[in-house]
Amino acid sequence: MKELIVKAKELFELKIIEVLLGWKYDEIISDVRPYLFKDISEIDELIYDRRSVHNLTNYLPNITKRYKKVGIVLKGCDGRSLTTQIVEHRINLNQIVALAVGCEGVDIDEKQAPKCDDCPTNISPIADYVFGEKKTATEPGYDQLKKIEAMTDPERWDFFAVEFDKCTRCYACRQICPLCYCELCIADQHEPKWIEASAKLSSNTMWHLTRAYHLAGRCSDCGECDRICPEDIPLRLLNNAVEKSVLEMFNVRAGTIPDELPPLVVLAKEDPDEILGGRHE
Amino acid sequence: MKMNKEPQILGILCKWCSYTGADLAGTSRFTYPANVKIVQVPCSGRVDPVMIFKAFVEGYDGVMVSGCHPGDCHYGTGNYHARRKLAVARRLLNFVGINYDRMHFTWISAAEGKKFADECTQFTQQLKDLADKPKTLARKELAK
Amino acid sequence: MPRQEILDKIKVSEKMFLFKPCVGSNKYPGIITSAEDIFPKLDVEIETSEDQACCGGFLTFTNVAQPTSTMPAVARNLALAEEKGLDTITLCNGCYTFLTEFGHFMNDRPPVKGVVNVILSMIGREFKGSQSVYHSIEILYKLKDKIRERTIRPLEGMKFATHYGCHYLFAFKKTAIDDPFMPSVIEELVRDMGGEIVEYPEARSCCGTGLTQVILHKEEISLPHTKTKLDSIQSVKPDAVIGVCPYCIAQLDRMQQKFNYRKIGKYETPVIHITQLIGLALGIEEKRLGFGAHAISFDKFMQKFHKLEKARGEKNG
Amino acid sequence: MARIGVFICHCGINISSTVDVEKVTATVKELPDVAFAMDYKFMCSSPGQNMIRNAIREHELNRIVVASCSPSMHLPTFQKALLNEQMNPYLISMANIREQCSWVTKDREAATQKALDLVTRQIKRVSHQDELFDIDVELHKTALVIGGGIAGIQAALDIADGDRKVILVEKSPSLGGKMAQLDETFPTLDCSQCILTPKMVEVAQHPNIRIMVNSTIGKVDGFVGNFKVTINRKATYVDEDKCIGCGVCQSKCPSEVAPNEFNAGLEKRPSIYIPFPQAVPAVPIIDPENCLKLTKGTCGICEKVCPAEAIRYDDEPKEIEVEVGAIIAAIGYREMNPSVYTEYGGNRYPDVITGLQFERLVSSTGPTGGELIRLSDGKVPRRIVFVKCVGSRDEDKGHTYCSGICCMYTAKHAMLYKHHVPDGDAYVCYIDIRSPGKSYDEFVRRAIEEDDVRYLRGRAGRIMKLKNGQYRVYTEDTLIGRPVAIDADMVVLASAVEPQGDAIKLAQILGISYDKDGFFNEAHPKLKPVETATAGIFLAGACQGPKDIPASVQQGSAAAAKVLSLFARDTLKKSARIAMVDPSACTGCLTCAYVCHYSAIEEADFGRRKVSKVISGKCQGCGACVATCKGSAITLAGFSDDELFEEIVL
Repeated sequence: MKELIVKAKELFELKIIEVLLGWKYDEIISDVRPYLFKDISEIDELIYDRRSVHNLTNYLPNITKRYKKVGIVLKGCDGRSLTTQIVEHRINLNQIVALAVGCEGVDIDEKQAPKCDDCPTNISPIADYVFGEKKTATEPGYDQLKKIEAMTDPERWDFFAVEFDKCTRCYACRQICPLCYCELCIADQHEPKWIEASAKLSSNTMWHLTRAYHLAGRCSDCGECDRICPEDIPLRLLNNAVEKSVLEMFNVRAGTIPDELPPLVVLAKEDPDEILGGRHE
Repeated sequence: MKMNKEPQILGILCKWCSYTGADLAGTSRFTYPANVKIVQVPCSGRVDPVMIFKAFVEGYDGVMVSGCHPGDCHYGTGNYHARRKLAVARRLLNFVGINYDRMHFTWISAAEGKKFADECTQFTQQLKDLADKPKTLARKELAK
Repeated sequence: MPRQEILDKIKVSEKMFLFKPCVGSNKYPGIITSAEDIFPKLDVEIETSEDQACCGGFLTFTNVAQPTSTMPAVARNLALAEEKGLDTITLCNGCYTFLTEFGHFMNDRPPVKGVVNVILSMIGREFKGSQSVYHSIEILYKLKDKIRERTIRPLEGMKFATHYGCHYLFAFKKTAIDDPFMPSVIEELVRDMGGEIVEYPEARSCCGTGLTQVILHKEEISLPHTKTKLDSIQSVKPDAVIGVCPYCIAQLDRMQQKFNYRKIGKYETPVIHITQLIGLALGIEEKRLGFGAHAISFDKFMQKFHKLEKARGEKNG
Repeated sequence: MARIGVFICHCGINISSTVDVEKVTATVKELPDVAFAMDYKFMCSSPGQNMIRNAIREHELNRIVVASCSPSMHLPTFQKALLNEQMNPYLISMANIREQCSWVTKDREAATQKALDLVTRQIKRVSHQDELFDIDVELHKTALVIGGGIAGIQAALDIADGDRKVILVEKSPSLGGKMAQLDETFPTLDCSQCILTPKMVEVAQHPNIRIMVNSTIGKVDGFVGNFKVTINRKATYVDEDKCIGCGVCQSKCPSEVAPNEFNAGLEKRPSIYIPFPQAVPAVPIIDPENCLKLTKGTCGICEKVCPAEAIRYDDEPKEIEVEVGAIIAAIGYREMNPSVYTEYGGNRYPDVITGLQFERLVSSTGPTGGELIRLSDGKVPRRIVFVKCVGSRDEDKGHTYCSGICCMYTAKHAMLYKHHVPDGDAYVCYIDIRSPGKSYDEFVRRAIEEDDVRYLRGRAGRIMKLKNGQYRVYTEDTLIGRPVAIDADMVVLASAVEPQGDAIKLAQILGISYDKDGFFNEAHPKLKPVETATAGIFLAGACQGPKDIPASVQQGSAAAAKVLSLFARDTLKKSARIAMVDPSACTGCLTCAYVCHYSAIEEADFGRRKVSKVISGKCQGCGACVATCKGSAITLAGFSDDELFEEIVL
């Protein structure tokens, strides 16, 4: 923490960065929140601890439009989002100074966030400076996911039908996601209406399937959609189901390798045909 | 529970190989169930999984996608891209309870009319053998 | 030409487990004693085990037992080294083949491994498949520089023919350290120790023991083959033939004696294991090399060696 | 407001026997937007087409649906009817109620229902179809031929004779390729150079052909009709305009160290050299790696002796940009180096040589002047063994494919041997004899029957050098089931045909696909054997797969015909069914560019943003980008989301 602040000050002093995206404690909400530090005098308020749950990369595209050099404090999952954002030309890497922290996990409601159990890289793959220790990656456990997988088809559908039915289509999941950035979301299109706007089971199903599919091989599992959902729909489950298939079939964990193309746009002549027909497992 | 009515199948076929293969099935008079409705696309690479999601939500019981065999794509590599996309979509749908067996992906060349007819017959039977599809149907919802 | 990518994978540890070949123990004890002596001289500590059994090869070769029944024996041998946390060095192509092949076989097939471990559990052991098995020639080739530096009795003036044996190079076409048709690892080692290599046409041929097992079956196929090979060796007049497999050595050595008795030729080329030869060059006590156990006498060989050594000594003052 | 006309065909009784056409017509009449519907016995016939035309006029139709056979059958026919009424030909849609309905369904009720369903879908679809206009693309009527072997020469000559300009690029210092190295050719045993050299001279003298030797392709941009190609010409250190080709320089050069490529490495060549006497152009080149002047700064003899003052030690590589309309890749093959075949000696035995080396050894322009002798001791080989399939049909060490030409050239070699050494023994170790071709099998039979070449069916296992200098070939005669050992004076390995070392690099530059071995892929194995999947790029010769001379020449001519038919037009018509990017919806993530097989998507500015843009001349309309774009910013004309949505959603 201390080193982080010292380095941040140094970067401001040397004019390497104009602004720094990090966290600070906000009296009003009595919690830690994302904050854009614009001046060296504010830096002492910079906080990074288990409350720093937010994925800051979501703000980067707009900030990099306004400032030429942006510092950002990155956890492992945020870094993976950044990797994909860079490959997809959302952000110019030259504008970024990445202060990667060796993430020890973050808390949601004073309990370790479930995503942290499945974390592949606790340090951002993109890092100019590293603070903290690198942990060896473990195979994701996907405990919750495996419970669902163990159910029968109708049981699974019954489970998701209840969850999808709750959705009010507030699109908080879309807004919070650093990788949901379409100029015109497919859900907002009128011609053709792939996803109807009203909140009913059929269109909600379309929305959630499409959202999960569009993140295939890209989702960094930052868990923000899951955290933000006002209806507590288990969105991470869908993301993880897709990411698990991507890992099993293409041996890719999204965002862990800089400059690597997302698996769904990779030309893979060598894929076995079994992935289209073979049974799961 | 077995299904009694004829399952509705959407067949999305690439123009160069599979659609021509389906034509050949006709020219050779191989019969197959009438419930397969064919949509022509230029290449299996054009198939967006959203189409498949939509098809299920709209009430189809099964979706069949076919393109040129790997290596034979008229556009060089479209079918390889399709393979990755559809493989992901297939597992995702299964995860929410729409069984793998409701999706059938295959490669049918312009010379494989027999194969096309056989695939349609088998797929229809496969869908009949499956338990009823989850009630995502838009039309049922309207009825409610 | 040795294959660099394979060589890179071979790890020489400070301490290794020496797996004693039965042909060595029974017929040529010098192979084992010399190996026990040379590795420490090359900074590799050697550990052996009294509990060690036959590699399992003999049982399978001779159709006494099915491969599946020998599997626990192999697993037990591998477990001995595993318990010590050591990688194994084998002195014989047969031991190498059986320990690696069966080891891989069990590792790749968890059900087989499970069954084997049930049997091993009865004697309180477990096969994990965590350690590697290397052929002695692989380790020695990796230690080539040390061998060159530490040679105190150079082999200058001595001529050698080489014989690699099918069950190392040919059986491991893709994973052995050298090309089966154009190997050069022994040659390089011998040249490093100052010796000379003579090439002979039948260098790539089998020693003959593999053909129907002369010990068990009739000799008609095996012996003519060995004779062709020996004739070819004889034609280039080496001082000795170098082998890396006691089984091949036994065939090439003892069949010479057999032919001599049967008066179908006169053969007198001694056959030496690479560890014995290195032992000689590194200055191991001569009786530890165990030349006395060989059917073809090493007398002429040693006489020439001593004579050359003496001549060199006088020359150098 | 769409006014749709629906025309339903009986196709004689082909459709009406299982589909109740009248019922379908009556039903679709009631559908919204349908202004007119009718059925007729033969819609494709002249009266049928006139009915469509009349209906368009009378009912002011602006969309047409024809329900009949497959669109691949008669879509162009009906489009013509629309064109005749000054209607855009993309405003029609066809329901396939014959091949995909009446012919595959027996039950009349089900068939009628299906036909109705199919027609309804097309009616819904057609109102979303827009007017589209085929794209006119200008073209440069110059062809680029890459590779100056026989296939490239043939292609260049045919195009040039068709009065179009050709640029012929060759990597080595002379045209001729592999054929120039051959002695005699099968199945007629006519001298290879005697039939090739006149063609080379013709190329050199042709006013429409520009030869660029010592050159390779650096970059290819653009698309059919409009390729921009960068050609890299390496430094040759000889001024080709001044050189008179006298050859004094090469006879005086003291640095004779490098292997002679033309003679397959059987002898050394000087460091300034004309590759072979009949070379075109007959201009020498300095090998900078071995030239004493260029490596050490000494010597300089060639400059002194050159009567034309053509030596330029300060020559530098050049980049030349050309614009062409079509490209023919004809880079040929190379002979596999059998060094991995350590069982055959791995190149260690001087008298175990490859097929191409044997060609040079018996050739009158070869290192021995055509005398067939062993290179080790100069003796005439009394017994020779030819080993076939070295590197072919061998998954383990070589290639899986059959090299195709070795059976024939080995028969030829054996014959040539017998003609040189009539009392010698020739053996051929073969797996199969593959000799399909005009007079080919007769040729092999002639080798066996008239020239007494002994064919042994079996793969040679090992070649061992004997003390007496002979080579013992261990093989098997599988027809009598016995192992055989032959002591021979010389062994010739029929080494495999494999792609040129830089084939894959060139394929990537050209943007064409290649197979697992590195041979270029044709667009269709049967129906488009000289086209590639990239429009405007064609293939000729062995770069597409192992080929003999006749086949290479055929393909050279075929590729030339394709180029000439392309150049017969002043502009190119490209289908309007291509992708378009809506820049306001595009986020500029460029993932579409990653999936584009044709590199048809580039980055463009849109206000302050970067967005994707489709290069309309390059796009072939596969739609992979459309399916990849998550924000639906790309539309594929003719297969847009709107149109497919209407077909999917009932």
